Amino acid sequence: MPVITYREALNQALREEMQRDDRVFLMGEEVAVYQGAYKVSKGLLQEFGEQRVVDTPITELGFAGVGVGAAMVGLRPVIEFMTWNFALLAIDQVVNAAAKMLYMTGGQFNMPMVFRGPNGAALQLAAQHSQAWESWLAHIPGLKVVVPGTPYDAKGLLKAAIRDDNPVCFLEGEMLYNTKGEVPDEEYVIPIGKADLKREGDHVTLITHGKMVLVALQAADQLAKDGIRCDVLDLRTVRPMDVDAIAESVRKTNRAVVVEEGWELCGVGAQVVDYVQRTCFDHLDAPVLRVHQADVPMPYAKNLEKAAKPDVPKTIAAVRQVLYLDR
Amino acid sequence: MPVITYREALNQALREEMQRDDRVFLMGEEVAVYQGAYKVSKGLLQEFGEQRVVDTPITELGFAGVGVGAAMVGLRPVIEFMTWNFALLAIDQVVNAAAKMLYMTGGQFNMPMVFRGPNGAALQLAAQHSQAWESWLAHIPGLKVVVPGTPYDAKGLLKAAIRDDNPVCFLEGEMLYNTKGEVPDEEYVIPIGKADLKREGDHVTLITHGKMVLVALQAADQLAKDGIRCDVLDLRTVRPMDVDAIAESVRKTNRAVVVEEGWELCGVGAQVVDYVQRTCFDHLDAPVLRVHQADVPMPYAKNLEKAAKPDVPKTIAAVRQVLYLDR
Amino acid sequence: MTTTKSTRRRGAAATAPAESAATPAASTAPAPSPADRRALHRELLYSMLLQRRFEERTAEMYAIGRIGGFCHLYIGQEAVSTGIISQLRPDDYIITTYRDHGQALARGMAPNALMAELFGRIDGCVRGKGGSMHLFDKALGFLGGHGIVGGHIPIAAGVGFAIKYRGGDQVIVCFMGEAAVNNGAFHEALNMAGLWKLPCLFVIENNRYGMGTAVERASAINDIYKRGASYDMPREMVDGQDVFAVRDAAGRAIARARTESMPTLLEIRTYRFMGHSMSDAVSGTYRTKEELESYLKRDPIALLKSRMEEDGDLTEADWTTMDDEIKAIVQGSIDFAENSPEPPIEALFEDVLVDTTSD
Amino acid sequence: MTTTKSTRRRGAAATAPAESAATPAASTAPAPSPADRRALHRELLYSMLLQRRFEERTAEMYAIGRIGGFCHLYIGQEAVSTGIISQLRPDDYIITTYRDHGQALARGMAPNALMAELFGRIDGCVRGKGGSMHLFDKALGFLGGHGIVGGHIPIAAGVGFAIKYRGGDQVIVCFMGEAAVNNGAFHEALNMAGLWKLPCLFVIENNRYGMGTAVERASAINDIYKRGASYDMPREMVDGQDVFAVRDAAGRAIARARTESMPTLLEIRTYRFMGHSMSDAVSGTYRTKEELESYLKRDPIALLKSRMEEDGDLTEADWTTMDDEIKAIVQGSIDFAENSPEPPIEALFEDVLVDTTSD
Ligand SMILES: Cc1ncc(C[n+]2csc(CCOP(=O)(O)OP(=O)(O)O)c2C)c(N)n1
Ligand SMILES: Cc1ncc(C[n+]2csc(CCOP(=O)(O)OP(=O)(O)O)c2C)c(N)n1
Ligand SMILES: [Mg+2]
Ligand SMILES: [Mg+2]
Repeated sequence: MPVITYREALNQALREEMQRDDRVFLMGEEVAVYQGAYKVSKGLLQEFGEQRVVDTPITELGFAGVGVGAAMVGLRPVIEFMTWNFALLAIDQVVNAAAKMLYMTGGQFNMPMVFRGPNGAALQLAAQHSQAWESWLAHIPGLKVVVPGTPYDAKGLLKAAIRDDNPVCFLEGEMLYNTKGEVPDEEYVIPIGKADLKREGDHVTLITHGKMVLVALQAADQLAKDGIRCDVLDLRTVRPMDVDAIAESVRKTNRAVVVEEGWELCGVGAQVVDYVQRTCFDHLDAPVLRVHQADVPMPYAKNLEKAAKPDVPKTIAAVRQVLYLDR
Repeated sequence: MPVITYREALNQALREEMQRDDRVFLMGEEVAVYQGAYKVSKGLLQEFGEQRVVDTPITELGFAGVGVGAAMVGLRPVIEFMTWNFALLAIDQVVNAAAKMLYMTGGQFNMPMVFRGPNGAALQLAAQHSQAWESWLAHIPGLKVVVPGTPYDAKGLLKAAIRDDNPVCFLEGEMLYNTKGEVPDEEYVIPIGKADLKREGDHVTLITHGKMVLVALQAADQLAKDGIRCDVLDLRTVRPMDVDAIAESVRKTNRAVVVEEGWELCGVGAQVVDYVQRTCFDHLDAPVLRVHQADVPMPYAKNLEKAAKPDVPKTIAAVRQVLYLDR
Repeated sequence: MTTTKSTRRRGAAATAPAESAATPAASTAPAPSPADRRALHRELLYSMLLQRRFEERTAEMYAIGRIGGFCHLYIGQEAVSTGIISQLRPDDYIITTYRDHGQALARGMAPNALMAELFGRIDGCVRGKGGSMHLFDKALGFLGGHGIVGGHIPIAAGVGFAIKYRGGDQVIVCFMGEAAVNNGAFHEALNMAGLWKLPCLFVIENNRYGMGTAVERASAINDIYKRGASYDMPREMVDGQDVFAVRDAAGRAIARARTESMPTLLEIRTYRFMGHSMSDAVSGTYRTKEELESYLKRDPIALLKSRMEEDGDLTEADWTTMDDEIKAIVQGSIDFAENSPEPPIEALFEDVLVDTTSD
Repeated sequence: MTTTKSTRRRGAAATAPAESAATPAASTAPAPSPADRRALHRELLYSMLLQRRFEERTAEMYAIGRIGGFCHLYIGQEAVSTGIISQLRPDDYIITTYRDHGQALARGMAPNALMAELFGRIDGCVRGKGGSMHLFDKALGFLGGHGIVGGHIPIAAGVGFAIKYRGGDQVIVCFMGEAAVNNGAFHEALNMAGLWKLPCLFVIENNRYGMGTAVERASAINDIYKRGASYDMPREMVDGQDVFAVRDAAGRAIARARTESMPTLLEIRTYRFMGHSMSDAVSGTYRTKEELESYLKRDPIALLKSRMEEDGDLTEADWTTMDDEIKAIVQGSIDFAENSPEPPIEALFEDVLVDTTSD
């Protein structure tokens, strides 16, 4: 199977879906002439022209709304946020327009659109450019929220997102764009809302998504050397969340650690904990622990940034703790 | 002790703090000439003049930023959002400027400011005007998030918020403005971050905040008739959260129900559950249950709205369930 | 599947933007045949009077608790909705704010569906999900009914974008209050519409107040239409109590949008005769009784009525017949709404997501 | 505690807004004494050259990994920072974007503190918390260093509000790129500044590109200063490679702000000689080598240098002395930064909240 980058996987998904359906267009800052701030849209302007690959002014609120309007009358916009950090400016359109349109209109207007872009911290981008927003987005009914961690999932889920008749928030990772993985030549689409068991074990369940999938897998590798076998469950979608897959794994392992990139309070991990204790109360042998960003804005200094981020050692420490190996 | 409304309590707090410190000013839509969309600022224009009680254009992003700038150079702005629904437009200033300023500036610029206004659903205002935002705000380090449920708490906490040198998000309730309670004549200030045990019992802990405090208390009243005794713990502040108070009560009752106004996923309730299972794992006799808004945008129709909202019967049902009285 | 045609002329040289009407433009209606004129004027009158009578009863229904939530009446501004919408084709689009009853009726929304919506009943235009602020009707190209001030303006630009994307010659009209122009959403949307030359007509209904704030206390300039200059957009100020003036300006702007894909900014000076919403007094805090009364003298319906009487197009009997007919329709809508059931409780969880894809 | 004086003239009649410089205004500097002139011009040259040399070494340090994250160089635009800031008083305020090294140095931030910040060290101006995009210095009234395009413009209006609230005569200068003017934050802030007559100077550094997007592909109008008309604000276009032209325009605008509390919008036409950030090629995708080269001919430092040579104010030896001195200072800042420790790990949890109140 070909091995390609996460970036290429996304590019393929966009290209294939734009070829398949000429109602699909890509709009955002620097997506066209510049070929994408992170080159995800490389070559698309050349293939599809400036009508379907559209550079916008720096107006997140405005062009998110343009996407909503276009979707109302039947187009299928893919709106790129250069990063999700800037989407805060557009969040009113995402929440108050896109997510609620179907409901407010009594089912008349669906929103076949995707909001996408890199999410979370890269390297030393400091407080305003290093935020993971999936917990906020997961809070909102009317959205689907997809957080792929591998090239394979990125491609299959972006295609699903573009075909979905609901507004889908699609969170990528700048730090993932260069990561590689197998992606088949044949067309495939991954259903939104299904978690994926990325590794099997029976001592503890690591529940994670997005960029942290790689961290959890590395932690599991290292733990295996000590004979600790982990289920690594990649949620892939945080709204809707695959509660059944979570329960199934935790009922088997009786222990869980949730690893996420964002902040602690009201994070996706808190919601997972809530599901776990409700569905696996009698199965749990230890409290569920969480690994997440330190509860601070992201600092610039390299050493502080490293200390702030969730990582393999912190994950291993949490696993050992739920196994009562350390206290 | 005088009995006054929640609205009057807020008005007193604003008036007293503006008298006390002429760096404090109130800014927002309709706060001055109109006397406040919900009349919270009644009489303030007349007492303090148009320099300190300032009507703005409909520019949430803009005037939130004006508040940030004024705070940077030493004023103490109170920024009123007509409702927190509209604060989505300003959320970039709240999160990326106010919450991060101290950190980004290495401690040079603190943000002595308050963002305040009514939060959550009123009656039949439909999807875009009926949202409770405390879960989002609690997610963000650098903020304090205060959610008072009674006139007494509203006054004491608003005074504390205005005096605090950090950015405080202060969430009121349109449905609370007319509620009444005892408020002393003497000056008092309530420390931010302390929960308040509003009712004592030993069978189950109801953990709640804001508008739902009244719901929880009513539920507890009714449950008492069946001999079920509830601790009702009012968080009052959801960032920081009073983890010690939560743990103390749940270790006593061994059972908890979290009641909140907002949506389920990644809600404040999920975070409370996370704290409870971590701090009271061996004390819990039942999974913690949650009562919250239905996972849908708010509908207009009266019967649907009622069905969507958390209320006394739903709270009672949850309590009976954690007591294994019903299944 | 839609066929894409490359007819968007992004970056094409703009026709020189016109700025006109330092004082509101007076009517320059051409002279049609007397029969045509009469038919048209009756249609306009009917449209405006339906809005008026409908909302008078709406206020009553609100007072007795049949209608809840926020409810913003349009009374006094009917010449704007009717004047603009009477120039549209059935396949054009309309988008507006929470103050949307007038435009919905002018566009032909069934009074029954509208009243049932206000009552929160299942036969409402959006099944009771939206209420007064969120009227929608897909079949009429009526795209709402939006509650966040300014929020619908970028959406309008998006509809314009889609029209151009598809290579069609439809037009989208976006109604907004004068207070919305200070909002960032207005600026971002108009800049894109001007830059990309989208077939949008932006209609500012300048009724002098955003809630209790007079325009000159919120906007750095008082002649709001001049803001079009920042967006390379033709712009015009219009007397909003004169339905003919509105119609004329709309005709010019719509033609420009349809044939040249050129957006226009119209500032229409009007006045709301009622409070901002049902809880707001008609006058007092922020506007005087005298001011209100002076504007009441230019009631758009009364102006049209006397014009028609002068022209010999309307007798007192005609008027009474029309008025009675309309009142009966409105009463019918109330009866209809009363008899329409509440939505079933299952509807709570419907319309959150669809389960379809483009496959 | 601050004493509040009611000197804000909200709603006061505005002096007629000026619109000038359909072509960039040339320098109209008055003629000072030769000695004064020489001293001033040397100061300007020094300021600009310090920025240039500092950033040349910054690029080197970035290349070898001493600096991380985003880093946006100012090279080519130095006449703007120096021209404007040389007109300010020490108690005035400055706020800017992520492209902030130039203004920080022009304002007098210590090169050591700046370089240490870029290195992420504890002696950095914000203790290593902010990096290149977030320079702040309270003592200098330097209010950052902001990363969200447009986000700092309302903050500038807020500082202007506070100045007026306190009854002072300070001024706030807000630097922004030309791409920021399309953002809603710009519109909301300028409307309030124009409406309330705040003592703000809004400086658009029009370097022709926002990342890879040329101004005419992002803004509906190309003469951006004309947008000031929407906000009742005096406005001017200025040649940004000519430090004297910038100084003159700044002088006029600052005087207006200080004495009349009147905001101004200046569009300063300049060019960035480097890529948008360190990962962006200097030319290629979105601008040609030829275009770049034509602008390089108007290097603001070279222009000032030859002017001074013509005036007999600068010999080659003077230049070399100054350049060597500056290079030594910059090298010193690198040494300083290298030797400054990383922040202690405890600093991670510092500066999130303060534990003080106004009591
Ligand atoms: C973003 C936002 N801020 C505030 C409000 C509250 N609000 C509703 S209508 C209104 C006044 C709008 O005035 P204008 O645009 O002139 O329209 P009009 O009501 O006069 O038709 C305000 C402030 C809102 N709905 N949305
Ligand atoms: C709201 C927001 N959107 C996008 C970005 C990414 N971004 C950073 S700089 C920039 C271009 C800004 O151009 P301009 O305002 O002309 O300033 P210049 O970089 O030319 O100095 C963009 C798009 C951002 N930082 N903030
Ligand atoms: Mg109005
Ligand atoms: Mg630029």
